[in-house]
Amino acid sequence: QTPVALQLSWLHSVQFAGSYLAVQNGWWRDAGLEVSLLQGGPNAPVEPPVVSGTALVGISAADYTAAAVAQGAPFRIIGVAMQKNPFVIASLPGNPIVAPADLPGKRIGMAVANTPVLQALCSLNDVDFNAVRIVPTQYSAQPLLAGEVDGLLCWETDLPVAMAMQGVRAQTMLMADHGYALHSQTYIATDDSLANRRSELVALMTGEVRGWNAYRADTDAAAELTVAMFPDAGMDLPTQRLQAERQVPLMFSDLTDAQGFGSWTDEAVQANIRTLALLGRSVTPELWDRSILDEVHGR
Amino acid sequence: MVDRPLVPITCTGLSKIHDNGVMALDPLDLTFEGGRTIALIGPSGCGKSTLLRLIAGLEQPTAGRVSLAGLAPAEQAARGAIAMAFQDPSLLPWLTLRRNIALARTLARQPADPRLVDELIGLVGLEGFHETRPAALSGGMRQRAAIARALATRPQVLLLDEPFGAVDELTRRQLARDLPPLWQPLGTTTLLVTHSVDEAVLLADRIVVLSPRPARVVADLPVDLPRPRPPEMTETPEFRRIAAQALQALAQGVADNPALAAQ
Amino acid sequence: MVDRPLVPITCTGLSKIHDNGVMALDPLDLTFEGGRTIALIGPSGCGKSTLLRLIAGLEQPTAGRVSLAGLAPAEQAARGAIAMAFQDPSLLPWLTLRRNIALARTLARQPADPRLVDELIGLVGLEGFHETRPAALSGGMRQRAAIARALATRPQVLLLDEPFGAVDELTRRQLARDLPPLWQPLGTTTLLVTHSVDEAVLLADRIVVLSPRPARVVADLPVDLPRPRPPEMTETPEFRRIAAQALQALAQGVADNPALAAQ
Amino acid sequence: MTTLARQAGSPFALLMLWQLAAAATAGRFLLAGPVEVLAWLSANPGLVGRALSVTLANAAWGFLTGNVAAILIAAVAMGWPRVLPLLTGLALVVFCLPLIATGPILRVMMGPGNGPQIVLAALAVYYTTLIPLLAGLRAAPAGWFDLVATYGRGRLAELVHIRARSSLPYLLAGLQISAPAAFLGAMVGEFTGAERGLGVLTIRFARDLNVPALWSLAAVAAAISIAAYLAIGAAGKRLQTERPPVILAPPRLSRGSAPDRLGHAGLLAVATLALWWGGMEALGLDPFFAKRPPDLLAALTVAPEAAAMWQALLRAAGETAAFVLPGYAAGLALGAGLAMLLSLVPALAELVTPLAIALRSVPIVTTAPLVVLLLGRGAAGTIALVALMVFFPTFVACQHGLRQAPGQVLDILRSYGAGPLRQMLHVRIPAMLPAFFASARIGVPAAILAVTVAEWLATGRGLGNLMTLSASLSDYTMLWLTVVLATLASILGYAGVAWAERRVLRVFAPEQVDR
Ligand SMILES: Nc1ncnc2c1ncn2[C@@H]1O[C@H](COP(=O)(O)OP(=O)(O)OP(=O)(O)O)[C@@H](O)[C@H]1O
Ligand SMILES: Nc1ncnc2c1ncn2[C@@H]1O[C@H](COP(=O)(O)OP(=O)(O)OP(=O)(O)O)[C@@H](O)[C@H]1O
Ligand SMILES: Cc1ncc(C[n+]2csc(CCO)c2C)c(N)n1
Ligand SMILES: [Mg+2]
Ligand SMILES: [Mg+2]
Repeated sequence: QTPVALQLSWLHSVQFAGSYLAVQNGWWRDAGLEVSLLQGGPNAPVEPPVVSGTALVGISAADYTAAAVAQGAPFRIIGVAMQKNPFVIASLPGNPIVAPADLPGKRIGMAVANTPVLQALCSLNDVDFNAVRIVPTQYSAQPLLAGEVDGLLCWETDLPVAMAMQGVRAQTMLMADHGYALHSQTYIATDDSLANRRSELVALMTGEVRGWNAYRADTDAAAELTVAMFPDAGMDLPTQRLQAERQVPLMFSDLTDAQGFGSWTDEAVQANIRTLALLGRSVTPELWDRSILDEVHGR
Repeated sequence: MVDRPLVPITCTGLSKIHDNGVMALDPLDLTFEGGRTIALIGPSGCGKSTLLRLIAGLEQPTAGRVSLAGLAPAEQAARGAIAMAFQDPSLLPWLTLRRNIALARTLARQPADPRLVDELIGLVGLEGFHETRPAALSGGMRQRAAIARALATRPQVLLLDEPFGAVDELTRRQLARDLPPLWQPLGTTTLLVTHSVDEAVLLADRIVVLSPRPARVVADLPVDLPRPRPPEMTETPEFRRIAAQALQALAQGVADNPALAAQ
Repeated sequence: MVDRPLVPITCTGLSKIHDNGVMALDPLDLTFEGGRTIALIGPSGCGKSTLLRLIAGLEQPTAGRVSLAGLAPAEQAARGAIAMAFQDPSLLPWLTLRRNIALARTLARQPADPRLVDELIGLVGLEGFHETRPAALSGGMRQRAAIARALATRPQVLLLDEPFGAVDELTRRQLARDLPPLWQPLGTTTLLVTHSVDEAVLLADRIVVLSPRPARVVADLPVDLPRPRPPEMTETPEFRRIAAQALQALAQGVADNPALAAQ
Repeated sequence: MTTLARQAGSPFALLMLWQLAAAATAGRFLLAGPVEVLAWLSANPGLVGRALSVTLANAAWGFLTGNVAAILIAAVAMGWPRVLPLLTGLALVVFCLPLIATGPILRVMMGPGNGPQIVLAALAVYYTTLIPLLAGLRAAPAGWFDLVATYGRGRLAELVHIRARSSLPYLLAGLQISAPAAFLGAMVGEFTGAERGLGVLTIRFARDLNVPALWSLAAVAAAISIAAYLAIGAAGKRLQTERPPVILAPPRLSRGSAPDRLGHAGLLAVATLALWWGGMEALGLDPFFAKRPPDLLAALTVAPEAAAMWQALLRAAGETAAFVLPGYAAGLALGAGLAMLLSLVPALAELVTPLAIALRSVPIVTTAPLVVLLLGRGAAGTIALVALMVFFPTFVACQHGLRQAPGQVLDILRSYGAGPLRQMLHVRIPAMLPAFFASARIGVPAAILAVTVAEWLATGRGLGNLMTLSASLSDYTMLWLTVVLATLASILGYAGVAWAERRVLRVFAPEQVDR
């Protein structure tokens, strides 16, 4: 058994249920891997452990990866979990934001680090970014519910789900539907690993693919497994179920049906490169490396 | 100034048992006439300081009461009527000599009086040390500063706890000559705890001799010597007679105490 | 025990100017014979404590040097040869009386000696207060505790800075009788700063009278009275003659000082 | 009223206030009252119990190691005073390191276990104990040291026989400051990727809008911290029987001169660089996120975007300075003012102290929405957040300091009928100054760390924002530059406080100066 680590990008939740299913079903163990899943958190960036080799693979996002590469990190994207970027602008039905054109004059709460994201969305849709008021918010939807902001920049699967569980049906505008093409939950590994630890990478990704396929087959079961595996994490089942359900359209598509979980097209890469350019990043298609997934899917 | 009312001190059934069970005062009944100087002498540890602290309102008696012209000590203290020089000088370390003395007037809510402060500093022989802080004064100098402070408010009740303990014999005589004129014309009731029998006779109108702990009155001697009493008076037979009486009472008090006599 | 070498003390050209510019000692040359008791008397603030502190190595002289049997003060201190009773008792408030005294032996790296500690407590009249902390002792009791502590190491050099200042006359006489036998047979060189001329004559082999600040030697009087010297001896003509000499020298020193005389 | 009823009165009043505040903000997902909290806790005892046991154990280890380290450093500094400036300087530098920079390094070094949480808890406390302890180790009358010196014994004997004991009141203040800080440190340490604990649950429940759960965690953290604080206080009371002495210490000519201090600064700079660079090399940390001094130097000089770097840094620093100074001053004033108030009106203590501890032990992410609601995200809110995070050490230290007023001197005042107010003015405040300045030294780096958190939470400006931004962009060069800048600011501020302290304490507590 070879011990390897997979660095998750956030606290445990169905966001990573595919990995839990792989553990649960022994798909990694059978492939000779002993995988530890390293939890993330607000002060636990993904990139450092991957650079230092503490984690073989990390779950990042194309913008984060591009930034790290610009800083000299030798990363490649070897899989794409979220075909559609999960960012939305969430708003309340009484004061909805349904299209980018609704943004000017609105107060949008977000982690300030995400400012470029909104900027990119505005320029993609010819909206005056300077007319949008950014309010720094962090962990919760409370400022929206308290009327402190008109919209929240957040994940479709995160704060809107929490609001729904509190009985608030929030309006969400998925940024991916308005030109914001950016791969999220991307699997990253270093050039060095790609050169020297291929078999481990293949085994790891094989487990992921099998896990996520199982997830798609029964999201409720995935949610139940998630809650059962981490009884101390304070998750509740209905929330995880709803999140699991909402995640599906972001992760699975005709493309994944045809080519398997984690795949991407050359067109998607070009679209990502254009979005990244708006974010001030210039990358080449070489950032994406298909070779591991090809092996996984026996291509 | 002289027409202030005199403040007699009455202790009725006064007793004090400290937290640790040490009985410092047995029921004690004593009256000190207003405007007079009374010396208290008694063996070390008999309760003299305790008595003064009770009179100043710094401690509460276990039983009995102290009355200063009908008022409780705290009430007289609040009027600024009391001043005390402790056995241990207790100057404020961060204030200069001058400000330490001036502080007494502030605390007693009396107007500042730099002239008086300077005069007192001169009288206790600390000329030139106005701006010196206590840490740079010698032991005897600190004690003299504390006396000056006690006099700075022209108190109606003056409690002096061994004020000259750290002062040399010569300075002591000089102080014994120079200081009483400061308070006697004011009708100040002065209680003077002292270890020196001669000093008691020289300064007081009356000497109360206390027994070892718990203090009882062993002797209550009037001192009828004329004033002023120059240092030479200590050699007169009348003076020596009273001193001898006091010393003998002191010795008697110790001998009467079975516990101590056994030691 | 008696065959320890005597430690004479030599001060050569000793002078001390404090940080604030106060000159506490002018060049002073003095020798104290080993094994004798020498009393130092002088007006308050003249530099007696400063001299003792220089001899104990607590301060560095501005000029000149102190030699204790050829060694520097710090060297003798490190041998545990010195003990000092300070003007202010400086007991550690968190230690009981017994432990305060025992601490001296620990500091001097001497083996614990509970018997000696108990004996000293008895001798200074503090029987029954072994486990009492300083805060619950009276002023005089604390001072006696400090004397006991100074004696606890059976020092070769004993520096007593007004050890009886806060003690009543009777207790004082008793201490003056009981304590010297503790150190005299040991060949201890004892320097006794005192304010009481009688005490000086009663205890010392020699009396050094100092002038006002900066201290100079005004008189150096041998005391040839026989030992033991019972309290009654204070009334003998020979005793009174020496006492009068000392007092006169003290007065002389003050009068000679133009600055002070002008006051 | 019986004493029992009186003792129960204040906690009851506190709970009532809390419930009222919760009722007033009902429906806004801000605050849950004690009733909801109790209900949630009784419905989830296992979950809370398990999380608490993890966090509490980490906090306890951090508390222990941090304080032992502080005591050891202080002891070394007392025994060998020449290293004191270097030791306190390094201690300050280490304390200045923000979680955002240390978190990833600790996680990479120590793995997924409890190591980082314990280290972060220890880092949160060692400094707040060290500084008051150093003041306490000096707070003794010169006469006690003379006693030791007459027996020819040196610094070690002083330390063992005098300082160890006479410093207790100050050590106690340090430990009481530490108690909530250790707990909070352990909780916040969990943000770096820990699997279990109250901190992990806090993020979870904040995102889930589970307000009763969020405030239940806050209540548990506060309760534990209050209990630890009170236990330390009670233990201290049993040790502290005697009245504080009058501390007479002879005035000294200043020994440290300006060139000396420059020398110390130079030595500190060299030692810091050596430890930083050497440490990173020795641990083999990847230069991608563990930047070495030359990397930063290059970025500021030869790199093509050096000018932009400078500009970004200086602009952020300017924005931060505008908040940190008033926040620091407000925190000191609040802490000292509250301590004085409680000394004058002791009955208020039972109401104010638990609240103060709670504010210090509850993660800012829980309380920030309340502050923002009351004061907004502008200057007032940010300054308030900084003040809230700074005031606690000052509050505790000043309370202990006020109790250091010498009993004999207070007696003098009482014999003149001076009441509590004049005792405060003439004796307690002067006696408090060493403790106050100790807390002012603590407050400098604390304020700078606090403002970076507040900026990230509330304003989105300044160094705090630059730090988070750089971290999310993997711009570790910029991140470390901001860390260096914040550290330099702390050192400068600290030197300023030390300068003022020397002037004031030379008069009020010369024993504290130039040892
Ligand atoms: N705070 C205290 N707690 C307990 N016992 C105390 C306290 N203060 C004094 N005592 C005890 O009370 C007794 C009387 O003390 P007090 O200070 O009144 O004596 P004194 O007559 O002033 O003695 P001295 O002449 O030595 O100053 C002593 O036995 C002392 O031990
Ligand atoms: N630490 C100090 N700094 C400055 N001046 C000092 C210091 N200690 C003492 N002095 C000054 O030195 C002089 C001598 O002081 P010292 O304590 O030696 O006097 P002393 O003879 O012991 O007096 P006393 O009999 O009053 O105790 C005094 O004028 C005093 O003000
Ligand atoms: C709901 C939700 N919010 C934030 C993150 C955090 N995150 C998203 S991508 C990424 C990579 C950066 O290193 C990180 C940390 C998450 N995973 N899920
Ligand atoms: Mg007394
Ligand atoms: Mg002296």
